[in-house]
Amino acid sequence: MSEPLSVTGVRSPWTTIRSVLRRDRWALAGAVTIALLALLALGADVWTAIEGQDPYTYRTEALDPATGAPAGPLGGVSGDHWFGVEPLTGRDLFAIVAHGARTSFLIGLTATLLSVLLGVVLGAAAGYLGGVVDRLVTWTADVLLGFPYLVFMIALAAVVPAEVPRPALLIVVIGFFGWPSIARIVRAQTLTLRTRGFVSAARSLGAGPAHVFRHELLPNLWGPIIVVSTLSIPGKIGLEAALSFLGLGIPPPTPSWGRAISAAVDWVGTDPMFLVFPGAALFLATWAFNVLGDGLRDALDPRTAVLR
Amino acid sequence: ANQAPQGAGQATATRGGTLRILSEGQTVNFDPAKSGSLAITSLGLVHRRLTGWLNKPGEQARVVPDLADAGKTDDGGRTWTFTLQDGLKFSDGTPITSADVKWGVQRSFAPAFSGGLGYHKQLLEGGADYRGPFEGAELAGIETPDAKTIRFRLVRPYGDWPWVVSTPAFAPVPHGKGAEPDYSEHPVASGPYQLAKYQKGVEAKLTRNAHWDQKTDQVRAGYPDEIVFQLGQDASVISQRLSADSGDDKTAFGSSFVSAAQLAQVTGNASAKDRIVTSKSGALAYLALNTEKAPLDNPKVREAFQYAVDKTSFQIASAGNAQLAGDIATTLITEGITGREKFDLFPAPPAGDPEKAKKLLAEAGFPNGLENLDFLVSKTNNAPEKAQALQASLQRAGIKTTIRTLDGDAYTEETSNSPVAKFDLTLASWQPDFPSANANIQPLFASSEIGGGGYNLSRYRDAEVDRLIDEAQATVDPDEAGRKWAAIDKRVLKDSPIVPLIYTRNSFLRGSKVANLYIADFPAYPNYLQVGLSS
Amino acid sequence: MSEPLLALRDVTVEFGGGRRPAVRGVTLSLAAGEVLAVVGESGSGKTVTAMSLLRLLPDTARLSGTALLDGQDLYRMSPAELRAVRGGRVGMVFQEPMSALNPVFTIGHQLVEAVRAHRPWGARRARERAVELLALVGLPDPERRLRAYPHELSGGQLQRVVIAMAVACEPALLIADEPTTALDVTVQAEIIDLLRDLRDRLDVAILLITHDMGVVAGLADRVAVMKDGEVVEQGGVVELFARPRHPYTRDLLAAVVSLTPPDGGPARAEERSAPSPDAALVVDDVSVVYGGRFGLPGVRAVDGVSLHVEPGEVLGLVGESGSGKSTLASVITGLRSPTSGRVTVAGRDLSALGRRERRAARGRVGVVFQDPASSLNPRATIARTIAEPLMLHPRDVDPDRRVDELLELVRLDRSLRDRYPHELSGGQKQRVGIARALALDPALLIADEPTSALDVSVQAQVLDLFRSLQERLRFACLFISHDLAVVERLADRVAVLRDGRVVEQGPAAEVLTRPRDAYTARLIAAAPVADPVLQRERHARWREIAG
Amino acid sequence: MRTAKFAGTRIAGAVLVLFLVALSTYAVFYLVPADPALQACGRPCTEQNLALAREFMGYGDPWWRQFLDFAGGIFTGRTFGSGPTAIVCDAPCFGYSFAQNTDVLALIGERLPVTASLALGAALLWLVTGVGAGVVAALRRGTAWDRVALASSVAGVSAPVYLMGLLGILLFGFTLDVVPVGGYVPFTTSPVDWAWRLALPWAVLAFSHAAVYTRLTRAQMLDTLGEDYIRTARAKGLTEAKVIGKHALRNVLLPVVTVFGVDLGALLGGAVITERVFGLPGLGGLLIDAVGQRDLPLLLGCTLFAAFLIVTANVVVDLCYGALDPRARLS
Ligand SMILES: Nc1ncnc2c1ncn2[C@@H]1O[C@H](COP(=O)(O)OP(=O)(O)OP(=O)(O)O)[C@@H](O)[C@H]1O
Ligand SMILES: Nc1ncnc2c1ncn2[C@@H]1O[C@H](COP(=O)(O)OP(=O)(O)OP(=O)(O)O)[C@@H](O)[C@H]1O
Ligand SMILES: [Mg+2]
Ligand SMILES: [Mg+2]
Ligand code: NI
Repeated sequence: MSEPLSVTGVRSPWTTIRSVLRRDRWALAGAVTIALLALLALGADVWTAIEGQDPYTYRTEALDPATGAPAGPLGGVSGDHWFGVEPLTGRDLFAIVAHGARTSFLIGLTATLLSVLLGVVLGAAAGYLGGVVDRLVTWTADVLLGFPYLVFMIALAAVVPAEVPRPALLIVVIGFFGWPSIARIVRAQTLTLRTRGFVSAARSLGAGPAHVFRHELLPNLWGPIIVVSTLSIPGKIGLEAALSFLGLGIPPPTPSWGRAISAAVDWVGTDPMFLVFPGAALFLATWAFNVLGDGLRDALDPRTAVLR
Repeated sequence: ANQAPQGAGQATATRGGTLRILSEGQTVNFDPAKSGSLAITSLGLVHRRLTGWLNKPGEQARVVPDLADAGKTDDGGRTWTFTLQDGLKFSDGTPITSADVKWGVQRSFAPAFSGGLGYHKQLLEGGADYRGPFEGAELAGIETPDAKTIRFRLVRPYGDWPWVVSTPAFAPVPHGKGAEPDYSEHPVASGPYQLAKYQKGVEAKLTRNAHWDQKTDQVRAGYPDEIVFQLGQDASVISQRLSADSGDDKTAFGSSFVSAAQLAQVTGNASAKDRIVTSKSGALAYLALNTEKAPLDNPKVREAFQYAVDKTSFQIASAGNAQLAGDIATTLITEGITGREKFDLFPAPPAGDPEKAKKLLAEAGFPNGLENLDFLVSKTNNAPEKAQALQASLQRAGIKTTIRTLDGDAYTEETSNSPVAKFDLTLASWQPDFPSANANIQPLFASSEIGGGGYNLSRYRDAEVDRLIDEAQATVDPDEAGRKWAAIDKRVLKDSPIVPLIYTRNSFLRGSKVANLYIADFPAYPNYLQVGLSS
Repeated sequence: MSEPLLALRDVTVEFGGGRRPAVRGVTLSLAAGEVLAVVGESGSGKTVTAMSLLRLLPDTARLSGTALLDGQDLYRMSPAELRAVRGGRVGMVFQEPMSALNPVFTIGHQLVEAVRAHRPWGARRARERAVELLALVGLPDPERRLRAYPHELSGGQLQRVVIAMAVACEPALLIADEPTTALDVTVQAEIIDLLRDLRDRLDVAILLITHDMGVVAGLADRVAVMKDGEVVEQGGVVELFARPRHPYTRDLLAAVVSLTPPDGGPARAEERSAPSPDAALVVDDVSVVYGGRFGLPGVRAVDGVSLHVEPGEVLGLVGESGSGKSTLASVITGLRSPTSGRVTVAGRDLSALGRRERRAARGRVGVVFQDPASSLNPRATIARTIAEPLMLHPRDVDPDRRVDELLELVRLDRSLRDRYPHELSGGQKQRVGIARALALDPALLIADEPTSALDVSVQAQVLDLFRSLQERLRFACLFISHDLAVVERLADRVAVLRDGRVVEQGPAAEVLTRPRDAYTARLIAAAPVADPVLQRERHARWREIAG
Repeated sequence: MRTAKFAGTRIAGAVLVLFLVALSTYAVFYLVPADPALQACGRPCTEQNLALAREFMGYGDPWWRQFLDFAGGIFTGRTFGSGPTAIVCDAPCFGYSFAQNTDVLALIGERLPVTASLALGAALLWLVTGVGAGVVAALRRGTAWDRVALASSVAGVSAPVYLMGLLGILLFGFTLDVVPVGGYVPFTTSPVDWAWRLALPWAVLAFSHAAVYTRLTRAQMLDTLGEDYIRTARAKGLTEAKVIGKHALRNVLLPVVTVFGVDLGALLGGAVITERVFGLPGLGGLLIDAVGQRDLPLLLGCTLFAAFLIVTANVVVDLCYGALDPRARLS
């Protein structure tokens, strides 16, 4: 449907975001963090060039010859290695985090987007239309939730030809397995919403399911959607790492946060900084999306919008 | 039968106490037919075999009598006769006879009990289509003229047969018993311990077998009164617990390797550092080159790899430093094995010689290096990390690879089971099942071991080598056989089907009261049979 | 004069955002046993003033001035003190009963809770009291109603529940915000009786907010008139009705429509016109049964109703609360399918149409819902809500201009365009609903109590508008209302519904002046008139008939 | 009546779902390029040995045949092999694990109490803390409370469970030495030990799960607090605790209950990592072993069981909707 109603109160998402940023300091902080991380990802080559490192070169001379842990305090942080180096390889940790941001943002965000999209549409359809649609969606969701996806991934890794671009494959797989839980939440909310007066009002005007979904249900579903999707980002980034090990992910040595973190867990005792840097990056990204999400949620809810 | 205690600062083992073994696995298998266990680890505590291993640090492993003597052949290795000792008894008090040993071997042929080491299956006469004793048939290749004598007739002369009878299938099973699938949960013991309690995923508890007689056994010390396997433990947690060394954990040791990260942590802990037990040598880690696929079908190209790899960075990636990772490997036969000769056909500094590799590649017609080689690795055992180290070092010589990770089984399927192999390179390691050069070389380079579950990952096929292997296998005299194997070692490496990387050392961690936990030159595992507790 | 029970001094309420204060300098007082009626323009700040007393306004509201209850300032009470007052000393009836109750608890539960909040009673005793309260507000079959959820009750029934809740703990002050809007005149009369009884028996003071001058005339001792956030005039009810001083008060009183008194002629004979072939709406023998829960028998809310509305005709549908009016409307609008029977709109059975045609047909039917609060999307601005029909059925008009035009039609200020429903008064919301229904120039309009929350002046304007629109556009209309005077003014024909059945229908003038059915006669007798003296007499007479 | 019919459709649906899960597991399993018989082939493995093992385990037939055999086994029981070594699995036979030498149902039955103790305890903990924190965050919106709740939620979802477990063990197990590390004591043996040993795993699992509950509760609570009926509840003079804890919370719970159903169902199917780190012999370890060893019967058993739990949880959740929100009752 075209959008002729500029003046009728539906603000474009950008206007909403801009007004949120103007009013809400925390949301602003979140947005700035996201922007910085995005900048880190996009300019990874530039930053690492400035630093004089790259994420692939082994620098065993930067390691403690006795243990293979980084030489020097704080995981080998120095002017040469801003975040120190990776144990056992001596690869530059800053370069890994910066380049890893690309992989992780790409996978984490797009996969989240995909599962949210599927989950919201299917969940709302199930809750609103009921009957056969509802049953089909719930059953499919149940099958997917109960499905031994680990086995499936192993099978997929071996079956999908190497030509298929891995990032796309990852996004589709992670996105696809992520929708059922979102769909169930959206369905639950929709069941309550569909009996509300304003939904009846729209229906009596001849609004079809698509219109009801877009204009009546969706604005009232933002709360849970934002919560679930922003919180699912770290899980998806972690899943990317897990799948990399099964052969579905981005093949090493391309850096990714998830892979760095799972490698770092073993080193917490000896080299905590190896966990701290990529971990902090992941935490920051998630946190930033959450505060921004909160800000948006509040802005989208007219009853709380004027507060603060 | 008592070994001098080995390993830094270990006290002398005394009799008694409860030894704990912390294990990652959910199960331990005490069914001799289904077990692939080495002669000196868990299964050996419960079951004796015809022969045993005597392995001491600094010495080459020897085959020694266990239930029987070390075997005799009078026709050049086709027929082997073993005589059981006197006074052997099962844990139920019945005497162990040659019929029980025969029954055990036959039982390993039953489809219901497959899965264990099966070197004997192709060698014994009539073994090819024997389906086990439970339907009444007997295996033609085994004779038991009397209760103490057992004679094996083989399809071809096989010098290593005394080693073969040290594998689990040669443990006795009371004649007529063991038809039930869960025999492993209540086996009739012949060793110093019997299985008292078994809970999958939780624990297996061994208590003394009153009918085991120390005097008849020269490979088992039988120090502890009880041995408890704690199952399903996480590797990191095991190493945390053992470094903390509190309570019961003082009398425990971990059965899995301590990883590089854990080593780094333990090294920082003075008290725990002394309790690391590292093998002197171990499995051969190697880079297999697919000799069937261009451009690696060209020996010259393969030779370039010998120089391109940086074995130091591989060592660091494996264990953090060269010391813990293991020495650089240049031969196929591993340390501690009779006949091993040390040589280096491709001398280069430890970090490799990329320039030489480039030169070789140019000579082979690849002046710009190699592009896009498929480097397949299993996701287990930190292989992806190690592969990255190799990838980075190959890159220096202009060899560009793409790592492809696969889940353990999918990996095995593609590398050892499928008739054709898509990969160019793969990372592997091999530890022989018994201490003979035969077990080092034949499984990896005989053309019969390509595909179909075999381990000839580089798909090396050379008629002359095959012939030499057959010849060496037929040699009965160990020293003569050793010389033959050493010659094969050189012969194979000349073709560069693999790049030997290191002899991986394995490190284990023990509690402060565990004594006599040592690792001989072969295999790179502690000898469970000798471990005890200090008082 | 004795110390007043409640004294407001200079109360001002502001909602941020640089808007004009919603309430400005209101000063009022109320003695025990006194009934003060607050009347005035829709949106003039009546509800805001009332809610400020219990500090129930959203956090955006800033209060100033003092509101003394028994000499204690409500605006400065501690939370604990406030809690004791809320529901204890002061009971409150909310304007929009349909959204005032928690949808997930039963009526009984919510009533019992109100009782137990201030009485140290056991569950059983509180439950007995709840039954008693429901009986008190005239809800039939109270035992069963206790187990009903709010969505299972009609608007009027809910209103009575809300009243029951407010009086549960016999408050000293009852704030009643439009307590009778959704009630038919007979029930309304009973409620007024109840309130009066409370006042007489317990000396309860009542702050009554209403648009219904009849109710004011019948119940109030004093009247305060509000306009634009200020009290423009206050005084004794007789005095004020007789000699209004402020021009706005005069306008207000002039705008009151009253029912033509029955002419005492003989009852008409039953007549039942057959629908013409091109009737705008034909309802043919429709029944609706609500399924019972947990094996309880269902409710037959509509029982074999046949109606028709000709093009350009207004059919008034009156009847007591819970008689099935809204249910019938929901069937006609296609929101609920009838258990049996058939509905044809403009000659076509909507349920038999294809999706596209049905959609188009829906565009020709405008609907005003009974509960303005819940029929507006809380996340949509007023302008978007009004423009929604235009989005669904794009017309050749600039939606923006059309929205302004519609706002103008229903006498809403343009500045409300970008507000959200919760920022509007009850009457404003109702007018938004009307604007939305008129957006597409419908051929058939279903209006469920469209003016119940409007003050008489606005109501008069809206009715005028209705009339003129109707004359101009000749749309057919099913007009559901409890207000007989309004129905008389607007409707060509009237149908009277009782217990889901049509008891009488015919030309408006005749049915309302010469009712055939006894129930209709009682309805007419109960209709209040906006004259304090007359109304009190009438009420006494009605009591005789009813009793 | 209607409830009965609803339950009927749901149960029929559940059976269908289980059937589909089983079928797709079978189908997928045959996509995996790994031969389960390879595990039973031994070393050195020969073609002949492999074929024998395959035949004995019943992996010789096409997959759909095997599936039918499996499905039939549930009703009639199954026998593998023949003669004295035959393995008999009585009906209802959900398969027999050759790797573990046990009937799959018995294996699951053995492990379930551990996983159930772990999952239910943790679930209770996170439900209470998660929802509690969400309520506080909503009521104190924009304050330090809210920020702390957000930050710890994000930490909870960002930190790998594995890491939390290790750090927990290190801190509470060794450094402070307040809780015993690892192992499981059945409730029936000693309830105190049971709880004491599970305390740390519960905390770790709860911390990683609570985030969604905190955030969902907060968002829904903010929505709900604007409703008119909250105003009514206040006007009745209810305590704030009642207004929030009852009137608002009940309306907030719908999405929370949904997530809870999904989470709990999934968790009961095996909290793999937590069980592993804390050495708890639960279903998770069983499942991982089954995947690792390509133990199809066990894998299928675990999968079906997990699916069963998920479906059951979802049916219960659907029934709860009705109880929680009468308007959501399916019509
Ligand atoms: N939460 C709010 N935010 C902003 N403005 C509000 C809010 N609530 C009410 N208003 C505005 O305050 C004014 C007074 O509203 P109030 O509800 O008191 O009117 P009222 O006199 O009760 O009218 P009605 O008879 O229509 O119910 C109106 O203009 C309304 O739009
Ligand atoms: N969802 C439902 N479930 C069960 N009963 C219901 C339901 N909705 C309405 N009812 C009952 O149906 C009857 C008719 O309700 P309806 O809303 O049509 O009344 P109404 O004539 O519009 O009354 P009012 O003037 O009070 O709004 C009432 O008794 C009501 O309790
Ligand atoms: Mg009002
Ligand atoms: Mg109604
Ligand atoms: Ni009225």
